[in-house]
Amino acid sequence: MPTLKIDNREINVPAGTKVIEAAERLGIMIPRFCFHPALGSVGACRVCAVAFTEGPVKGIQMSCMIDAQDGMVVSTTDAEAVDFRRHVIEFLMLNHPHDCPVCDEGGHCLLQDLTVAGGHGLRRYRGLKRTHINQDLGPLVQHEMNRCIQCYRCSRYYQEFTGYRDLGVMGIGSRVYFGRSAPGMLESPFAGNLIDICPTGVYTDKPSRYIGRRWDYQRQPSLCIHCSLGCNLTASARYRQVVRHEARPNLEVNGHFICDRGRYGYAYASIADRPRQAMAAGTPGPIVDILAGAREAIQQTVEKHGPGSVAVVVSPRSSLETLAVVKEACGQHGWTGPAAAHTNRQALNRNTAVSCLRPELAVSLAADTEAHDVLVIGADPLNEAPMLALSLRQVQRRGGHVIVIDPRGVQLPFDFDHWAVHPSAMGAILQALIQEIGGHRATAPDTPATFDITKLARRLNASPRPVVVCGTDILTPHEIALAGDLARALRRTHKVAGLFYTLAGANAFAAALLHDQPVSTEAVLDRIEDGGVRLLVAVEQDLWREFPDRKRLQAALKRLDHLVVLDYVDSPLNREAGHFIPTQPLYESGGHWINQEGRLQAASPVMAGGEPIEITGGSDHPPRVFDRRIPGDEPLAAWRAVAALAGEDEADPAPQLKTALADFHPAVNLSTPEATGQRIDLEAIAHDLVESGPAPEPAEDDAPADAVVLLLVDWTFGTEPLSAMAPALTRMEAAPVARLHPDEIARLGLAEGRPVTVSLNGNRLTVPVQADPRMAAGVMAVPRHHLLEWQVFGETRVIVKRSQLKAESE
Amino acid sequence: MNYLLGLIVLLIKIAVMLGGLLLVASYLVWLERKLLARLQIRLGPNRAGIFGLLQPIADAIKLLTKEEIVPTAADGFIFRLAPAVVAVTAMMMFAVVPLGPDIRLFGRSVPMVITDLNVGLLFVFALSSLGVYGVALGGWASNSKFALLGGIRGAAQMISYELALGLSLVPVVMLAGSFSLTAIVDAQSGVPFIVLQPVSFAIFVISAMAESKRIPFDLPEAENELGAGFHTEYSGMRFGLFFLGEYVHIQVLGALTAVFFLGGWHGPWLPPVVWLMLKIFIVALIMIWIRGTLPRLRYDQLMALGWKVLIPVSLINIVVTGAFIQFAGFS
Amino acid sequence: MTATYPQVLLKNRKPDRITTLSEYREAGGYEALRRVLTEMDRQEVKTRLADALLLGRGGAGFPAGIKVSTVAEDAPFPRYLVCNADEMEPGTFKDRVFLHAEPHMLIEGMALAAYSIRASHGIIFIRPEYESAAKILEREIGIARGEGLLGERILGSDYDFEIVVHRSGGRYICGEVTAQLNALQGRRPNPKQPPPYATDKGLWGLPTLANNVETLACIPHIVKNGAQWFKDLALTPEAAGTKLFCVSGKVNRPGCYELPLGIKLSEIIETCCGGMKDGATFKACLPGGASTGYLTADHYHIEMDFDSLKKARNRLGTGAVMVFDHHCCMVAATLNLTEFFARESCGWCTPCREGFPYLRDLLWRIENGQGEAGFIPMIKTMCRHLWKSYCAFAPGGVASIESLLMNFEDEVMAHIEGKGCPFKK
Amino acid sequence: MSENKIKTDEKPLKPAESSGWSALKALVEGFATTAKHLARKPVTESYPEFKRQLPERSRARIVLTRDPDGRERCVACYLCSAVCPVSCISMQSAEQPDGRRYARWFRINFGRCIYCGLCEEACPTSAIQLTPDFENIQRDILTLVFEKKDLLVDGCGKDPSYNFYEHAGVTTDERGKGEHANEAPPVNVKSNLP
Amino acid sequence: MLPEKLKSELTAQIARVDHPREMAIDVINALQDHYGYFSDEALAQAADLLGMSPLELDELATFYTFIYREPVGKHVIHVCDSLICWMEGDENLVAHLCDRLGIQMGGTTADGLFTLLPVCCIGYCDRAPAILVDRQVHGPLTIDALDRLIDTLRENHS
Repeated sequence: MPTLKIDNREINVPAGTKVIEAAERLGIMIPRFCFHPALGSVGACRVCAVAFTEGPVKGIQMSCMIDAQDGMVVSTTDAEAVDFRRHVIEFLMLNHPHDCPVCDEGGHCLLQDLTVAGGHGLRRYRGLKRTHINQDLGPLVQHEMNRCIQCYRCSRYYQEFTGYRDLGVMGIGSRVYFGRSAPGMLESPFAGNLIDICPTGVYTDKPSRYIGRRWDYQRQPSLCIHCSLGCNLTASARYRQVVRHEARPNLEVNGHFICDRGRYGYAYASIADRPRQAMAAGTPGPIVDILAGAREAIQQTVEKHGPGSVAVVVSPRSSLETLAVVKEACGQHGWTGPAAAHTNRQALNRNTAVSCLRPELAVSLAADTEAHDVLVIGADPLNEAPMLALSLRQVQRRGGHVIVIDPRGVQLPFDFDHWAVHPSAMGAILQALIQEIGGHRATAPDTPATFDITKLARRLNASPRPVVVCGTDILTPHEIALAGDLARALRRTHKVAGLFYTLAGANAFAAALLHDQPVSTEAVLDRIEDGGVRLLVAVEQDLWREFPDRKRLQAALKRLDHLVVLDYVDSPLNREAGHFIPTQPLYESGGHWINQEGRLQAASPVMAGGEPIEITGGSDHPPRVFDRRIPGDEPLAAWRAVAALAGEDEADPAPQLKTALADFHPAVNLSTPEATGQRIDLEAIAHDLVESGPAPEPAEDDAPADAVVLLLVDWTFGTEPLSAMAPALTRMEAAPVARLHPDEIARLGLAEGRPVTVSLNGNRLTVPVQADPRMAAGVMAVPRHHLLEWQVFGETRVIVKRSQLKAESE
Repeated sequence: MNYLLGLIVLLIKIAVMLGGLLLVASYLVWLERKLLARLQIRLGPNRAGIFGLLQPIADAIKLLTKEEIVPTAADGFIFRLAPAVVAVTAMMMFAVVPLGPDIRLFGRSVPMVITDLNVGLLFVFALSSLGVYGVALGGWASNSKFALLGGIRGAAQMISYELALGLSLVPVVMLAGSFSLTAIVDAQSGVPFIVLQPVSFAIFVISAMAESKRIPFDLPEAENELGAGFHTEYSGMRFGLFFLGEYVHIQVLGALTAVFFLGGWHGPWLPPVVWLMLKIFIVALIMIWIRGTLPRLRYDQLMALGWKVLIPVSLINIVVTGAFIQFAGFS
Repeated sequence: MTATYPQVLLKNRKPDRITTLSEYREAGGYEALRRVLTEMDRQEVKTRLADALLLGRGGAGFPAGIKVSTVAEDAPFPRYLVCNADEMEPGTFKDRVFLHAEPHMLIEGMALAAYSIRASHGIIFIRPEYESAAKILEREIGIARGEGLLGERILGSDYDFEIVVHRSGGRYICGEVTAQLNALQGRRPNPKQPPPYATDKGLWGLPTLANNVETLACIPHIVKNGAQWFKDLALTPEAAGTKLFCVSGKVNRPGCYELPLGIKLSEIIETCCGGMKDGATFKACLPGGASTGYLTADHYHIEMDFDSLKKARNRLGTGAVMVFDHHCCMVAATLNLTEFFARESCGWCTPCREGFPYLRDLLWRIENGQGEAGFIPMIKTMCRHLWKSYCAFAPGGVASIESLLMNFEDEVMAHIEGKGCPFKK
Repeated sequence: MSENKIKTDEKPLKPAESSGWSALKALVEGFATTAKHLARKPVTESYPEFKRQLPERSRARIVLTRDPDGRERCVACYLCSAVCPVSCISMQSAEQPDGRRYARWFRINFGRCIYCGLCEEACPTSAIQLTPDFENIQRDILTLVFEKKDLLVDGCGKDPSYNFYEHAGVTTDERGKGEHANEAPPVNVKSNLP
Repeated sequence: MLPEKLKSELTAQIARVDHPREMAIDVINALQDHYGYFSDEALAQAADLLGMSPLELDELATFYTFIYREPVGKHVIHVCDSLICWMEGDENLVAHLCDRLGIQMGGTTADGLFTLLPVCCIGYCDRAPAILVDRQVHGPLTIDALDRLIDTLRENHS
């Protein structure tokens, strides 16, 4: 713990801390451009020069390059250092264009700040300004090379940090150029972070280009709800429109970055067809009347058919507040539900994962990067939870190793081992691994010789810090429980083994805490079909878009007496519903979410809500009608609407919310502010929530030889329903295709590039075929793409016989 | 019957007096603005009627019709009460000012004063001290820092100058031998006290101007420091009452100066009331002139003047007057 | 003329061809290697190098013996030896002359150096302009391998050593050792500030020893003849060995001469190079390539070795003596050098990347009559700040500018006051 | 530090000047001065009857000027709205097809404006300017909300030659990279030149 | 397209080394020799051969003097413009060359024979002024000698 003196103030820092960081701890902000906490120091920009007056290092030195050592005396205000820094700024400004007024970085530009702070105001250089031709880097990132100050942050971030290799630095000397070899879309789904990381306006946010200045934005800490990782971000809104997301550093979760899905997925909150009008059977009306009507319908149903005839489905994306109020309402009134998963398997998967996640095993996303070896089972990080891939990249950068066991053609931006095994073999492999780790010789499961389980077990056993990452989408509950057993087995020999599940839905963890016995929409539909349920309340759950069997859903809804929909996205169900109540997305309601590791996090409301001025004004100036009411401000926070449906028409449902949150689950404690940002009490979750005993696999194991397992899978862009509404991301989406191993295509008599029609349960789905040599044999992966009517199979993992596949001739 | 008649006469007197006061006050505003403008080579009000003569009426209408705002944080009752205190005390002071010798009406002797109190002078003092409550409470009740500062300044200033004011009149009382204003006027039927007591006169005028918060003693208002001081938060007719109070106060001041030092209604040729009016008018003119000429004192200068100059000088003056009366046998 | 000085590296130099392997062996070549492999141990080679006070001939003058011993005994394998033949310092061509004369001396030197650190891979990093030298080296390496002097089990010992020739794409910065290592790894040749040092974590994170051609070529002689012999070669007591001086510019016989360290500058110009051209008078010279400062007539008799020049606040650098006569405009010469540095800056750090174009602009203005007196303090401050850049490139680059302002301020002022170059009129 | 002392014009008073007599004299002089003014003709000019030509830099109604080539100068950089102490300026920036940034709408609420001129000072493109035209009184306060069409004028106003895009280095339909004032031709990173 | 022979040769060379990256410059040089310059096509092929991304190769290719990312003539004339050659009058040579070939520095003659490029010191200061034609050095040069050189090169092609 070296002690040094900076500007006459003493500080004690851990060994290996750079002087610039030590100064930061004292609140002294030494200027920097190339230095970034996530990227480390390279000493390129030279603007962090300080004077070392005494100690092991002397003279003017770069504070980012020097480790704090005992006895150092540092002056950040030394005349020579200040003059040098001023000159560095002058050097950087020689060629910087005079375009701050039209630069989107203006107002939060590090170069602007340091130019003013450094005292460079007068241009002495009389030469010409260097210019550069810009590149089109795709729909997300705007490029303006003239502004570049050559700090090398972008190329270092892009190549070293994310592992993508299509953006870098070319040329030499003062003519270096940061960009791609040829203009084109950036390949990395983390490219948006270039915008945050660039200290000036070379990379700016394209979707929010020319929208406004940061000082005008309403900015609040928010969360990403486009996957279960719960990345922290700062949301900006202007004129009642969410216009921008930026990564909010949280060193325990997402570090300094977020993925592009999270960064650009916000458009659903402000698009023109977002429903803002309460409706009764498609006819708009005042929201109080509609709420009263819905409440009356519920009361009538309860009176006629009993309380169990009312069922509630809720989304695992909804806030903890909504889940809590829904749970309270169901509990109090004896309604069926709430269901917060589509199929029974999904519900069971989620609850199994949550119950397996013991406090001593759970690791955070950031802690993942500390791992030495990561075993990824049944997860496709880049597609399901992109930031996990970035985290794994850091594992690899630090010399760690990543092994992925997954039937899909998993791709990651670094070298890793991929065992493309058939889904049915996963359980056997896991069991064998557990045995091997326990020191027992396992009976080798039926897998190719390249997948050497003994070697892998040895490797994991020898690893000082292994982590098991497990997906919950394509696996079975049994396999998910096995992943937990594997982590426990590793922990027996190692003190710091970790377990990391990805879940479906931003608040899936909280959804798992709704019941001991999970209820799924599938089960609710069963009840509807047998006449037990007569009224359905869908809370922020767009069944039409997300339930995996649309035909069955529609038939079931027809049997209902009444449908009440509460949602903030447009859906045909909204108009079919007996009562539709518009709700607020998290930017308006705020709320709490529990991410997949059990971390409770809060999002603040960013704005009051209402129709964006751009829409109200028809993209012209705002209307010249001046009124106290904001047009389109009807939507309510979902928990308020639910409280109104369930409660006694109280004016203020806040006390109701308070009791609902307090009763939600013993593990979740919202009473102290410190609890937010921390992991909830995993110990308080019933360990035997789901039995994890060795359940033999049914159907799939005895799958006929001429069948494939069809998996509905996620893609980085295009499958997550909310982000799929973002116009900025549509160009990033690949067209939906079914991916199979080339041999499989041949075996099934299909042709690459040609469509195939899958017929199952009387439903059909036609989708082009794409060969992917990374896929496991016997598997077909179809994305839940918004351009594809994939809602046909009733399950996300089904067995398709060869006879049920038909090659189409275009 | 007699009693009733007296009441009627009293009411008439009050009505006439109040009417006159208010009318004069409003035109005093006009006069001040006009005169001040000329002192500063400007035109002054000139749009409402010829020479802007209708300006006071326009102002009155404006003030009466304006929205009255009570700040949310203000103490509503006191806030509403304060302007009335200022205006009422100023007007009540006129109750003891004699406008002339008694006249005979319907065979009765009607004094040209609403009530000739034998402690008239004390009454005047009492009321003028009471007036400061309006300022201090208004400033406090506004719950605004400027107003509060103005109110405190007003109170402090009033306390400081009340002393000098009182002491300056002791020689007058000594000379007149009475607290009744009528008696004081009568005592000056020969020589007005200004001749006998120039020092007292000077102290009285200065202190009285400070009492009425006029330039150069307008620290409680001090536009450029405190916005408008104690009445920053006031609007509409409540503000108007403060305003009215000030101008009534000017008249009171003029009247008291006339009564105490200028011989009241005494004067040749003209009727007594006219004389008195003339004297009040002259005092008012001089005050306007002062306003148009002198800058505002600094707060420490204000205090120094009051405590270090006026009070000692008036004390000395009392001693000198007393000695003079004692030894010169003057009565 | 050259005969009057002891010749070591260029003793067998032929005017038009290289010394062949057989000729080299006849003259005692590969004797040192044989003795080392059979008789001496590694430590003794290291000791002799350290005792000989052999200073790096590539420009920095870092003691080669110390560098060799910084490769830790327990460092991982394989270890690399890099021979820097990327001689891009303007005015320097000694390696070219040497490689076209004595390729085997280098090969032997590399084998010896590699042996001392137990390196198995030798890489000669050569600039693209020396394509002919690269071809010669490749050919001669093949011949040496055929003779068992390279490759597996050299001269029957259990020592393996292989040399490959790596052609650069051509950039001055590649001469900087860390940049060179980056270049060898197929990365952008930006310098990399130590730590880690190359001898610790160099090529592919493994220990790497990098030396100049001339330095490596001295090793066989030191090993063979001993440290004292090497030290005695020099004329001044602090210096050791001979040095290849490349003399160019306004002298009658420009060329590369092997001369003892400590020889007087005047002697080089007058005795070796036949004096100044056309009876011109000596005005200044750069003693060691473009990244050293000017030596004026005051220093005409200075002893050319590392220490003496250091005392004169200059550097011996690569020993490339560039001579200017009284017709030469020093501002224009410095502008040319600055142009070179502006062009060759790798673009990594700010002061160097932006400072040199700025300085070039100011010097260009002075040279072309747009100068102002205010430029001089600006240039001085900027030069001072360029010393704080990332690698040694910028301090070298501003050496000429700083010495221009120190020694020829009158000439600069004449440009400014006369609104143009007095030499052009 | 002594050189940092605030300089004032205040001269130390001589003893004679600080005496009571001189104070009295000053008092009398003051009263005499104002008294003399009574007799002077007022300097006031009656406004609607007499309209004085105001200096160019007097601050009243705000306009948006145009470039010398007739294009809108405003690039909607939001500096004026940021600096406005009463928040009376609002706008929405957007991109024109030619790459220029412009104000899709621009609104000044003159009901709020205090004509302080800070917006003009902040404007980097000389677009927003205050004019001497102060006769901007409306009976309906909502008519004091000016939109862009009400604000835009023809002409350059006070800075007749300035054209922001000439200096910004931004590609527009008129000029590309390296074609503006004081710009070197764009760097060709693939050039063979060293 | 890349001839199969060259391709297999390069593949073999790359296979011999531990890290394909270290062969980057050699592969670039080989492809440049084949195509005349390091074209985008060559870039893509080199990237394929080396398992690098085109950008990673471009990062290198644009760094070095002797890698031509733009088309060049049959003969690339590099004129040394560093100190000694400048002192010996390279400016006259350049002016003459530009005049004679009708191109500017960096340009290529219309017949595609010559490309004129400046180069920093090529290490032939004892033979200044010197130029490099197809990596062959010529110097010390006079204008006459230069003319003869150009003529010879021209004749060789006609």
